[in-house]
Amino acid sequence: MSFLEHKTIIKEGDLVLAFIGGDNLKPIYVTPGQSVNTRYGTFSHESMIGLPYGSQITSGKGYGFIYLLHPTPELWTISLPHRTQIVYTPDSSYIIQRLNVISGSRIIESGTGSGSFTHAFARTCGSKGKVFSYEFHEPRYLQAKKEFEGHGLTNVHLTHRDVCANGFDVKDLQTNEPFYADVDAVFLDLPSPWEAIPHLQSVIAKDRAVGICCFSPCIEQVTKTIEALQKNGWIDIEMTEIAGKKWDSRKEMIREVDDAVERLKDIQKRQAEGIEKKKVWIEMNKKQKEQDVANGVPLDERKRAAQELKEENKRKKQQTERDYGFNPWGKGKRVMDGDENYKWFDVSRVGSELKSHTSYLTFARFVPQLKK
Amino acid sequence: MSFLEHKTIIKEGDLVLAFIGGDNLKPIYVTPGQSVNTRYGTFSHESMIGLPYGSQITSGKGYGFIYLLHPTPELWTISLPHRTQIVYTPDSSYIIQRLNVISGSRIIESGTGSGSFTHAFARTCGSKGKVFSYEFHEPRYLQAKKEFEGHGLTNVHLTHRDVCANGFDVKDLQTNEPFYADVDAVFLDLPSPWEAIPHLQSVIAKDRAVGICCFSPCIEQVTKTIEALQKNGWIDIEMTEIAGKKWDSRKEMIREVDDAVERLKDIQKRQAEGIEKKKVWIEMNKKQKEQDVANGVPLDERKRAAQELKEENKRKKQQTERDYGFNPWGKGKRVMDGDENYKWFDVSRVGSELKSHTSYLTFARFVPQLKK
Amino acid sequence: MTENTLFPPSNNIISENDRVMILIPSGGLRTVQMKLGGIINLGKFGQFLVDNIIGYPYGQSFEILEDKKVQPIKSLSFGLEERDSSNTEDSTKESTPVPEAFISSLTNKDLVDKGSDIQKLTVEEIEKLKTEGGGNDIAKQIIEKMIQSHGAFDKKTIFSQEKYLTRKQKKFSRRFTVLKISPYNMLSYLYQEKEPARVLDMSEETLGLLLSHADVRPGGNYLLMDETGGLIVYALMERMQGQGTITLLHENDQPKLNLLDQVGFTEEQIESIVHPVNLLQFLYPEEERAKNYKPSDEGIEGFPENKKALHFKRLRKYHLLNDTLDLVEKNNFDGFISVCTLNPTTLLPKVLPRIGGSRSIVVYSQFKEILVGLNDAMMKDKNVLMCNIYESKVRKYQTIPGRLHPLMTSRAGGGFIFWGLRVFPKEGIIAVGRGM
Amino acid sequence: MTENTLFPPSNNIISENDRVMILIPSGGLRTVQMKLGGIINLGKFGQFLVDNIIGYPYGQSFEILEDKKVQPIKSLSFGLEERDSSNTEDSTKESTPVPEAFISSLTNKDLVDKGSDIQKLTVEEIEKLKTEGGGNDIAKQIIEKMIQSHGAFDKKTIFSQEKYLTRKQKKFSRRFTVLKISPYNMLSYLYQEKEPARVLDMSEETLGLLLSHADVRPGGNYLLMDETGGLIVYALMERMQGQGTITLLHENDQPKLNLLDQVGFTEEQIESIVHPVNLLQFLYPEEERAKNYKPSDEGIEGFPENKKALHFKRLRKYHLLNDTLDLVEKNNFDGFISVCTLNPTTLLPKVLPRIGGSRSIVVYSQFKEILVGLNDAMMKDKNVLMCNIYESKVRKYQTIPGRLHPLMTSRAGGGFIFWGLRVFPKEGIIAVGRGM
Repeated sequence: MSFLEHKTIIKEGDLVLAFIGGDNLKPIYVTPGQSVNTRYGTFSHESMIGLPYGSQITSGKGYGFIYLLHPTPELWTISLPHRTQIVYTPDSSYIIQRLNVISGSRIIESGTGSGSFTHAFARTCGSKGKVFSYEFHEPRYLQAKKEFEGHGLTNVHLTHRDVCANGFDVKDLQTNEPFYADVDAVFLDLPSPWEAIPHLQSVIAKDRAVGICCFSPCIEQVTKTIEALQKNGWIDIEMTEIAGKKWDSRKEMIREVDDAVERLKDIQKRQAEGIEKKKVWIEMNKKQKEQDVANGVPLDERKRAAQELKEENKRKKQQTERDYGFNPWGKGKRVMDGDENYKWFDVSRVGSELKSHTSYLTFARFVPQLKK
Repeated sequence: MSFLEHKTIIKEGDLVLAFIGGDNLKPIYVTPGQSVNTRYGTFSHESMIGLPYGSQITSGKGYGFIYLLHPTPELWTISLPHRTQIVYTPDSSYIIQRLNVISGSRIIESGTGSGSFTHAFARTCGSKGKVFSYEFHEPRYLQAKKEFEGHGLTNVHLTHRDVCANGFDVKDLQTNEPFYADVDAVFLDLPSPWEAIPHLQSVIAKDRAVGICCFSPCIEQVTKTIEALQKNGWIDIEMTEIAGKKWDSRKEMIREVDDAVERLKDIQKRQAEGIEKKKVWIEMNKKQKEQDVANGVPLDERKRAAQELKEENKRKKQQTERDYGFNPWGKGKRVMDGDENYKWFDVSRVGSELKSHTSYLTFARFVPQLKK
Repeated sequence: MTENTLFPPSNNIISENDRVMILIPSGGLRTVQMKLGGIINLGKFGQFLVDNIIGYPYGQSFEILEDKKVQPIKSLSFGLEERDSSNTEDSTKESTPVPEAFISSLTNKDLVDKGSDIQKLTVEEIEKLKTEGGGNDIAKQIIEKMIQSHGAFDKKTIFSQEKYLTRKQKKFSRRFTVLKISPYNMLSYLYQEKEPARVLDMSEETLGLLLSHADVRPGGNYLLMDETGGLIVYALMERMQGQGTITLLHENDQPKLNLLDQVGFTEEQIESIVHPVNLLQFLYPEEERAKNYKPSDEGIEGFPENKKALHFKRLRKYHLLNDTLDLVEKNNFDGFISVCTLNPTTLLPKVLPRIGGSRSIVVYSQFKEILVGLNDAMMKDKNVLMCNIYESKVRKYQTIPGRLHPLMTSRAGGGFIFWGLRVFPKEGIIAVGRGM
Repeated sequence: MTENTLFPPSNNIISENDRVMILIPSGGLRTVQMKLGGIINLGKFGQFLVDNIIGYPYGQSFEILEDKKVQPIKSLSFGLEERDSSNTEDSTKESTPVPEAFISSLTNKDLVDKGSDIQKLTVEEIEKLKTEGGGNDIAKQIIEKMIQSHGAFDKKTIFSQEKYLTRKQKKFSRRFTVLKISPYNMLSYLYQEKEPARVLDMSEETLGLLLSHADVRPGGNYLLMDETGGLIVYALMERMQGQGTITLLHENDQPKLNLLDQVGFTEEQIESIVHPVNLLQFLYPEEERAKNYKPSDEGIEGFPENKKALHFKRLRKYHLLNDTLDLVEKNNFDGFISVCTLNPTTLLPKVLPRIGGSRSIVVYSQFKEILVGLNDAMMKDKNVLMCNIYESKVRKYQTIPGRLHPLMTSRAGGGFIFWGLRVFPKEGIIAVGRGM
């Protein structure tokens, strides 16, 4: 298993993303003897081996299921335990596109953070390219290092360093020999990118145009970044923002005005019938009372009988209240979305919360001055 | 005719917005003897008198038409000759809503600009409220003054002044006596609102909370505005932006994959037939030639006949090319949107250009310190 | 059609019996009534006596002291916001101070993220502190305790420390602001209290857009459908302040206006402007007028008081319906506003004949797809001009100089409106010149 | 499936015969080929000789001098942008300077807006200047003439004067930048040249989103439908750089890939990675394989050269189709990308069986409504998991420190994508646990 190429069949040791539901993806390394526990049941790792990726498996108890997904950078971003702010797919896809990252590209990324964007860069650069990633926070560096190895990101060159203080120069991870990174594109996700920008000169390509993207949440950071880019000879500086949206689709019942009119008529008819019934009942009671008095029924006996009748009526009324009469939209019924006894609109909806801002993206280019 | 109340029937002297098409609204004051000229025809003002607003009239020539609309602040904004940047309805409606402008409200607006927002304020404040509007640019001031009078905005108190230099204090327009404006809400659409903010203290209400909205295109203006608001005791400062969108609806043809398959089969069938025909034709030519040679037809006669045949075939081919064969989506035909011989999706579309920014809206409140 | 009716709240000062909106530091909203002697309980945000806030202007903020007392303060803001304020002497006095003894780190480099591990203060201990009575001192105690027991507070940068403090202050500080109740903040309240469905997911900015496009003004006569329990009626009433009429078209036996009681309207105030009419009465006014029961005033002088009152109530109802049917049959409403879930494509053609020329047709829907169908139908129906679908979305910023950025998340949805103008097309016109 | 094919442009230096993208000050784009000795005519933006720009790196900007010569300059920026640059000495040298003799006003207070009245320079005079040969000096002359004949230039504020100058400079300056051709800027170009319909209204950011969601990488084997004339094929080829395959499903006799010629691909380069297959071949591979004509190599040695070439071309076609049908029948594509106008709701079920497990299904449409129908169908079809509709919109800023704000207008539309994952559901599972 590697993020750089795709497998068809699940093998022991593979990273599998178990789809539990919604956006809930659980990363697991397939290890015989272990199992995945969800509130829908237990799923043994052994049962996954030999199945194609994308398979659905059921829990031991036979109810509840999960899907076994192949990891991709985009799914990894969803499944990730959020150690730091993550660069989500609408931003990362635009940055990759606009910096023209392709198979063979050489990229600087700092800081590594949760390593989610590193996966997308590594996938797109491929085995012919290189991602130089820097992280100053040691626990995060160690965590990322472990993860990149486990995920087969062989084209990532990870360095534990504060680039603002110590720059971007790289050394061979085996021989410790310094070498020239010769970078095509730079991505800076740092609190103060303006401190790192002056250090870029020694690592970026000298024979071709280089792109940069600085990722900063606050507008004042952007202002300082623009100044630093100008001072260091970067051109075509442009700040942008990306608005990403996600919709799901659903059914909304069509309620016709004609049905509403029919329903009103029905209500009025039933009300009129009710008034009529009440009149009959009052008349009947009156007669019964006269009769009882005439028959010499004792007062408390009459009271008890009247009380019983009242309760009986109350019960009846409760029952009729549960009957909605003309009921074109299934009021009080459990109607499933799309039930073919009703008419439906196809509509779409963003979830209840919208990511309204991630960061400002400041792009620029550096063009080396070549003499003809 | 007034923007503060609505009429039903068009009278002489009324302001009518003539709907020409799309967003093209032409403001006219109904004057007997005059007429509206559009590229669809000429429409005499006289013919409008006595008609209800909303009527359609046809041109003298009988083809082409316009609709006669009653002015509202929102339609006026659309029809307006753009002297300055206009506050459009998505912004103005939010500002009115958030500053809680209602019948009876007392408002400051500076600058007046093209006077479009003044109309919306005046309509919402009504005859019990007041709009104090200030304009420093004399031609714009004079133009607005004339317009407000013509539009019956009797509740607008217009002053020609640079409020940044000279503040907001008002005088009675007849007696020239200074009076206390006692303002509920303030709207500043100025290049440097921070210069005007300190002058507000003497005109805003002293016994109740007052709202403010500053309208600035650049982020740096917002920063200075926030500083000035803080310095002058305004609280709950919040910057916002409004994104307004407008869609129209249209029909998009449904192209089914089964039809595409049928079409491909048809193309292949016709190609095969073509090859067959060509074979037959070559065979026929060959035979004809043998026959001709046998019959001793001279060479140039044979050439001429061959040429004629060729041209005849070319003509035939051109005709068959115009025949699209199996043609499920009306290729080459003039199909109107929604033509019932085809299936259609109902879709929506924003125009080709989007207003992606108008200005930043900075809101704040001032709460007077009342001793109990 | 009474003029000059004062609508609640009738003044700008917090007064006895007013319904008010309370804003708490977390951004939450509550509505309460100002009953003299009453105690308002804000849960973990403390308690106060109503009498102590009477007489202050709406918009005033308070900090809760011991014994349900309050002290007026300038605003609800904390930490970060105040730091950047120019009059820092004032504001630091009001805010929960950052304990100066704590060390901060230059970067977060050595901070290990372990989530809940790091908080040594137990949930129980915090819960105990929260339920203790008293004023904002308790909040300060909670926050100081949290910092002391925070394993790595000194590893945070000053910025992170401030952020942490602001978050805690928003969570625990015993402060509040008293706002005048309004359709704007009632809508925020209904939405926040997890009832977006009750207001058909409508946002504040969409309500504003709807009111402007419908050209709502004092003195207008509007036809309205309102499925929100009265929010739209309320919004129109506030704008009109008793001038004009609202004919409220509904599909039930009685209109549902429970929100109007909630914000303090009396039945008389409602009746002075709102004319309810159900679909049957609206579509068949003549038949329904014939059914309208006029109580006889024969022998009225001899009636006992309660029977007399009932008689006048019935008479009022009779006249109200008759007046309403008059308005309906005039076919000259100053606009139609629909905020309901009936299919607008079949509803609108039935309503159109009742609307005056060049008046606005504004239909709200939570879903654009539904309005696409309506727009399509109306573009064919020549009785509505300039049809389009509109959306307005507000984007709020973290308005702290030096840390300015749009809020990271905001509510999704908010709805859409269809807007067009009722017109009278001539028969048999060739479609030249209509720039569609 | 050849590795290491170099795709155009094959290097980072402007080279002979390269197809390049020219960016002009107004923001317009053009594509031209670098033919030695050729003259590139940018209309009113001047002319230059190709030979003069060969050897510079892509991204280089130039100013046009007399005699079709050029001078390398730092960037295309003008006035406002440069003013705020720190190295002003450099940049003012390059920009058209603001004539210092002109007086400016403190405010625009006395400026009367009369639109075109104010420009005394006639349209004819400007046209005459524009058509004159020569370099950027002409632009300077035009702008100075315009200022001199501007009735109220001295009434403008310095800010307004600068704004005016920048606008004129963008309109007249004889400068340009040479960009490496790429799918990103080809899409911008196609859109700008008023052909948004040709790219189905797709925006650059939507293309980026599509490529990421489809998990496009070197070595993958993708199934693609592309109705844009090859733009999506080009985007995949650029990302993959010759590693992997693109099976191009199309509905015509031949795939339409005219854009690939335009950017300089050879037939061999295309054939090395693109496997065209029409709908009939895709849906009925066995029948179509049987029809696949294999040219006999009997007596091949004796063929004349041209007949031999034709034979090998036919043989190559035969093998290409056979290989493609092998790929199709493997039912294991690494993803499906659809950028076409066939109804996706009926198309997708026919394609799904050919897609590998856990691979991405990405369907583009200009209209969200069409994808809503697809999403709805796929939520019922258990073979696609995690279905949703996505949109990405970029918002660009006027990036001038001190005058920072989002651009006032931007292009609307840009399209939407549906993204889901191909899965293999078990038969007869009770729907518990799928959190839909």
